[in-house]
Amino acid sequence: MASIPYIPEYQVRETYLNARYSIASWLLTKDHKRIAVLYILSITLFFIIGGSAAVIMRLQLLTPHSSLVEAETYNKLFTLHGIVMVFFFLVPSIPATLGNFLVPLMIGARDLAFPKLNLASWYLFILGGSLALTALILGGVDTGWTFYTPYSSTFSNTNVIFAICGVFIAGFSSIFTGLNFIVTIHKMRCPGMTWFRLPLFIWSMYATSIIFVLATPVLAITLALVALERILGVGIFDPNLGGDPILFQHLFWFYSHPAVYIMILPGMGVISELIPAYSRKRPFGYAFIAMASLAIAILGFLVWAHHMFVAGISIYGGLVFSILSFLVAIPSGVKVFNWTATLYKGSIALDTPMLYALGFIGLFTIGGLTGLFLATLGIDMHVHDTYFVIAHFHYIMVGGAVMAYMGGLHFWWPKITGKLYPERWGRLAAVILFIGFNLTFFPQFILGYLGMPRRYYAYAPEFQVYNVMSTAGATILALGYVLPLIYLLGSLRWGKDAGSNPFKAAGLEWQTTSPPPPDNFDQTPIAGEPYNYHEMDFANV
Amino acid sequence: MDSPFKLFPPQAAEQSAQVDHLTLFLIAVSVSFMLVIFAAIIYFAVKYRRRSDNERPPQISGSIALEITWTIIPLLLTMVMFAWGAKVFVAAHHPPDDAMEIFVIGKQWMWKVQHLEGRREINMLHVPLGRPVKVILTSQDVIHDFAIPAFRIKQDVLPGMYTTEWFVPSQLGEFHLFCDQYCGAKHAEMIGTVVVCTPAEYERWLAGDLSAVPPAIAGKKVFTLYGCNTCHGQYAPTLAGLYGRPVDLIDEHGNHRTVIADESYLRESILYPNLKLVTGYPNRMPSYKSTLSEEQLLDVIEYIKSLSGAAQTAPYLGPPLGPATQPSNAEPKIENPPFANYRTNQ
Amino acid sequence: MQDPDHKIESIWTYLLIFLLLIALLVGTVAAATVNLGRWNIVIALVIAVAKALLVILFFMHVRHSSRQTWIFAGAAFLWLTLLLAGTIADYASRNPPVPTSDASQSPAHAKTTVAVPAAS
Amino acid sequence: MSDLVAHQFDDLDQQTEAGTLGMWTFLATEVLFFGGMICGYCVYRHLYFPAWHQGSLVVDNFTFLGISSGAWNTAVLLTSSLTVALGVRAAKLGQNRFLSQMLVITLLLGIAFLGIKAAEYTHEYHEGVMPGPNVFHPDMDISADLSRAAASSGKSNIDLRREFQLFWVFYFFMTGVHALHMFIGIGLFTYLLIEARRGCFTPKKHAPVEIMGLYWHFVDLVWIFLFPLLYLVR
Repeated sequence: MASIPYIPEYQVRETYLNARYSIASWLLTKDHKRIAVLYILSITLFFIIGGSAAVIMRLQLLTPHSSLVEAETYNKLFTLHGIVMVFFFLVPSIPATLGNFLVPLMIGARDLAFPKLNLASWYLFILGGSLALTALILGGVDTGWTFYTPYSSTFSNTNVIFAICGVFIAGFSSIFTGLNFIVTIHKMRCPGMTWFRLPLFIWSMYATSIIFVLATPVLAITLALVALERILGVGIFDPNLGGDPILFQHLFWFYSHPAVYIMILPGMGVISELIPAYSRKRPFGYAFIAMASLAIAILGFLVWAHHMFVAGISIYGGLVFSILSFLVAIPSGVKVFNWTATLYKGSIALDTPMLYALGFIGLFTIGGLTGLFLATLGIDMHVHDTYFVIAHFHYIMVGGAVMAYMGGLHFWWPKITGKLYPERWGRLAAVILFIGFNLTFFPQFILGYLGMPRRYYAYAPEFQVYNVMSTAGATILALGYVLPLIYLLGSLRWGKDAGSNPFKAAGLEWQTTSPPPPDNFDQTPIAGEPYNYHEMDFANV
Repeated sequence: MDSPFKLFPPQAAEQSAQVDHLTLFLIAVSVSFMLVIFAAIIYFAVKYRRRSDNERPPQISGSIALEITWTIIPLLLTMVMFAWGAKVFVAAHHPPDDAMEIFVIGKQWMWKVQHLEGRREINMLHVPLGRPVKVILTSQDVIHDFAIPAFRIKQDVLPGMYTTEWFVPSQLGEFHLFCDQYCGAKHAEMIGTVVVCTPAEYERWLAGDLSAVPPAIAGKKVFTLYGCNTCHGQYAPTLAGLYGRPVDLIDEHGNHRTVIADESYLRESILYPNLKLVTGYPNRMPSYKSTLSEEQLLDVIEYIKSLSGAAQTAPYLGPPLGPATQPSNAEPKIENPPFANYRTNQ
Repeated sequence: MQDPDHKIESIWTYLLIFLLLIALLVGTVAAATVNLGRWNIVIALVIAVAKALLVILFFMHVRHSSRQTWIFAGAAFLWLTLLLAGTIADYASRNPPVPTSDASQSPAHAKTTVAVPAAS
Repeated sequence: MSDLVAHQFDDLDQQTEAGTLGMWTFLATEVLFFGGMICGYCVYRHLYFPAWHQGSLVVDNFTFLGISSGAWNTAVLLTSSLTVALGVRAAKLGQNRFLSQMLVITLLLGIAFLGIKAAEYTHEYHEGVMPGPNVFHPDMDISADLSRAAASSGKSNIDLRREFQLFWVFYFFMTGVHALHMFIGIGLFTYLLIEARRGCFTPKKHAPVEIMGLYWHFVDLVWIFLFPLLYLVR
């Protein structure tokens, strides 16, 4: 910020983008920022593939008994949609992209603790993704993303083993990313960066990493057992051969419920950055938001059997897991209240990222509150495995995680690329997404309560009206995703150059140039209080 | 009712209203929270909109009192939800003793229903109005789920294990029966119709199929065929009056415990005689796991239950009807074509 | 920072721990030859935990490590306990036995009711 | 910055601490990786105790000098843990020769472990207890034992054989994954040995020995639990 008047810095300055140009310099990079860009490109590809499957499914469900696709094809489509979206888009979405880019920047480090491991994570992700995609597209897999036994282990005649291998390998990618973040956050903080000065995004990444490291191996071993069962023809989970299918569900949900928090906690972290930045205020109840992240990560491990209330577990088990599931709602509520309170007496600018953030709060609130319905034993025994569940988790996953990802991507786009996105287009897309999303998924709550089961390619005619609304909404939603894809790519070519801190936000990442130099900071920064909006001179940022 | 925009499925069982009341309570709580939060966000976003680019708002870092408030109030509300939900759920898992029983076997992709009086049906379930009905479920292959939205109930149907659900039909008519657990290619076609009829109609319907053998009678044949009666009552515990009563068990260390002889206990004792030994009787019984089919097993259990005496009455012990057939091999007569209610198969 | 490396154990400590470990191994093998019913598994696991603790505390130097290492090592085992406890709680509470006090009404084992059920 | 320290770290201490913490985090992952298997093991041991008891008797029956090979292998691994601990100590003190010797002994012990394991697997293959539809045909003695166990537990012979096979699935899976970890450990220690011979470790820079030592101890720890779980089901 010292006045060095006349050198047009951005033209000569070395950034992580222009340091080298060869393809090898990208594919062999150890720079966390370049790896983040690689991840952004790869998960966008996976999102498009998973989204296309969703489009076909919504078209199929436009009429009660459409002949667009066969039953088997439909089953393969929702499996593809589930596996790709969960394991290859949502799980890595924010941590591997924004997390990878921002964790070192926000704590004032030059890179993650283990850059080679970081690159290896990306290669594992790509290897796992290619395997799974090959299996899902050539021939297909029809088990659903949950791989429930004994259907997946004995009865399905599709490429289950390949898909499992893909997910298994991608799991190790997550584990190594989590390991890298934990060590980096513990050991690489710059001078002055104490634990309670960490940006809230870092707290949420830390909580997410705990889940990565402690939950993912259980999924890996469980899927390995399913593969073993298929290969050897022995009954680990097949009751006809002595196994127990409910054991699979226990092991699977021990990972897959915390995995839900892998998807939403980073989103909460992004929102905890966006709201202060666009209100120019310190987050209300900083410590409570930070501790709520940890509480969610830990309590999230204690609630897995709420996916199994009607699966044949004991009634006592149901009661225990129900009450624990309600407890995990409390820290989520605390976050929502604190975000809302942060707005009070702020200086609120409704720019694109803020629109996404406020949309997130609304949709996450609906998603979270409908989660209470599912945790309530007496209601779950009616709506379990219906569209109510589908609507609930899409409100959390798409309304929550994806909205946050979009918001974060816009907010840090100038930092990542050095270019500004077009603000008007951004706001338009955010509004379209919000409308399309609600039209797509809100009718599904009603469908679910009426009893329409999930994973049906044909349904009773009385459900049609809500399905038509849902499909119409999906069309709008798709437009809402295509728009940003176009204008963000366009901004690379035509976007205005962003200065170091175009949004006048606090945080170490805004103190370095955009895009940052290969080593992030020209000299190691010294951290003060986070969110120091009271000290900022907005006229001269 | 004719509007396409229905919000609630029909309330066709006594517990439907209980579940709906619980749901309405949750909706009320959720909507109040949503209104508060949404109103606050919109109000703040308008009231405190940025008026100049260099504006610096006052800083507020938090309030312990508020944090405690919005931790405690939701906590209390969720505990009410838990308690109420648990009450409904526990009630839905404790059928009354006089509930009539119907066996259902799920297989890819149909529901086979077996009434105790002998009538069998596929993808249809006839039940009488106003009587508690307990459905005992098992699967021949993968996991299915027996769901009747109008009754607000569902339960996974597992291979190798019995699960149950019960209800009291309270409205005449036909209602959807769905498989809610993904079970393979034609999961969406594993559907059927629940027909609630008056008790008189139900009796007439039951009597309609004269060739059917009641399971208790079929079970008696199996029981005699395998010579069960040569031991039980002499070297082995008597089975008369066993069902529903506590059984005193002993383990290898001489510790006693008591279980109720329900269907699961009977099933387990036939399949794994050694797992739960009755005090005073060393085990002499072989396992019948690979001998009996699921249907024969159901028949034998029904026969043992018919020996209970008081609760069950005459028709079960009457002379066998029709020719002596092995119940499991007799293909049930298909009353209604599968998937009749909204889609014909192929 | 508490640095584990600056504390160097003597060779004799390591040898002593090693001898203890071997002694515990002999103990396990010996205990397994005696039939103690369900106590066999309890003893075997207690000895295994003792051996594990010796290795973790001494060979892996956790004894002199920072609190952070203790937390990491402890967290892994805590989470393992969560997994086992949650799963086994379900299996253990299926078909719960009725409390004996309720079983006053003539248990079915009473030999008084001699009846041949299938006197066909 | 010296070339000992990678560019992202400020100093050697930070680098060492990060490496150690990374390994501990990885070990936490590993605990739950094996934990999934142990959870399945516990459930089936609870459900199918008689079959698992029979399985464990067969495993424990393979002996050298009257002592079960599982016990020998435990002793081998405990000894290797001792040599690793002594090696780490030597590295800290800069005793390079002693370090190399300890690494060599550790490697030999690791290979001995795998050798014994291979002998056990071969023996078990000949006994016909490899799980799988075409290879699982337990020999006469085992079949006779199984029939007796079936008779005394009231299970059908076919069921008991299925549950017995399930024991072998878990036995081979758990020991197999453990053996895979041993192979990786041997690879890592070969690398350490080469580096030690080249004199790469100094009292200042011995972190790799310490970190890979942690891994070796962990693999030993897993075996400490696998031994009573698989060999001593009584």
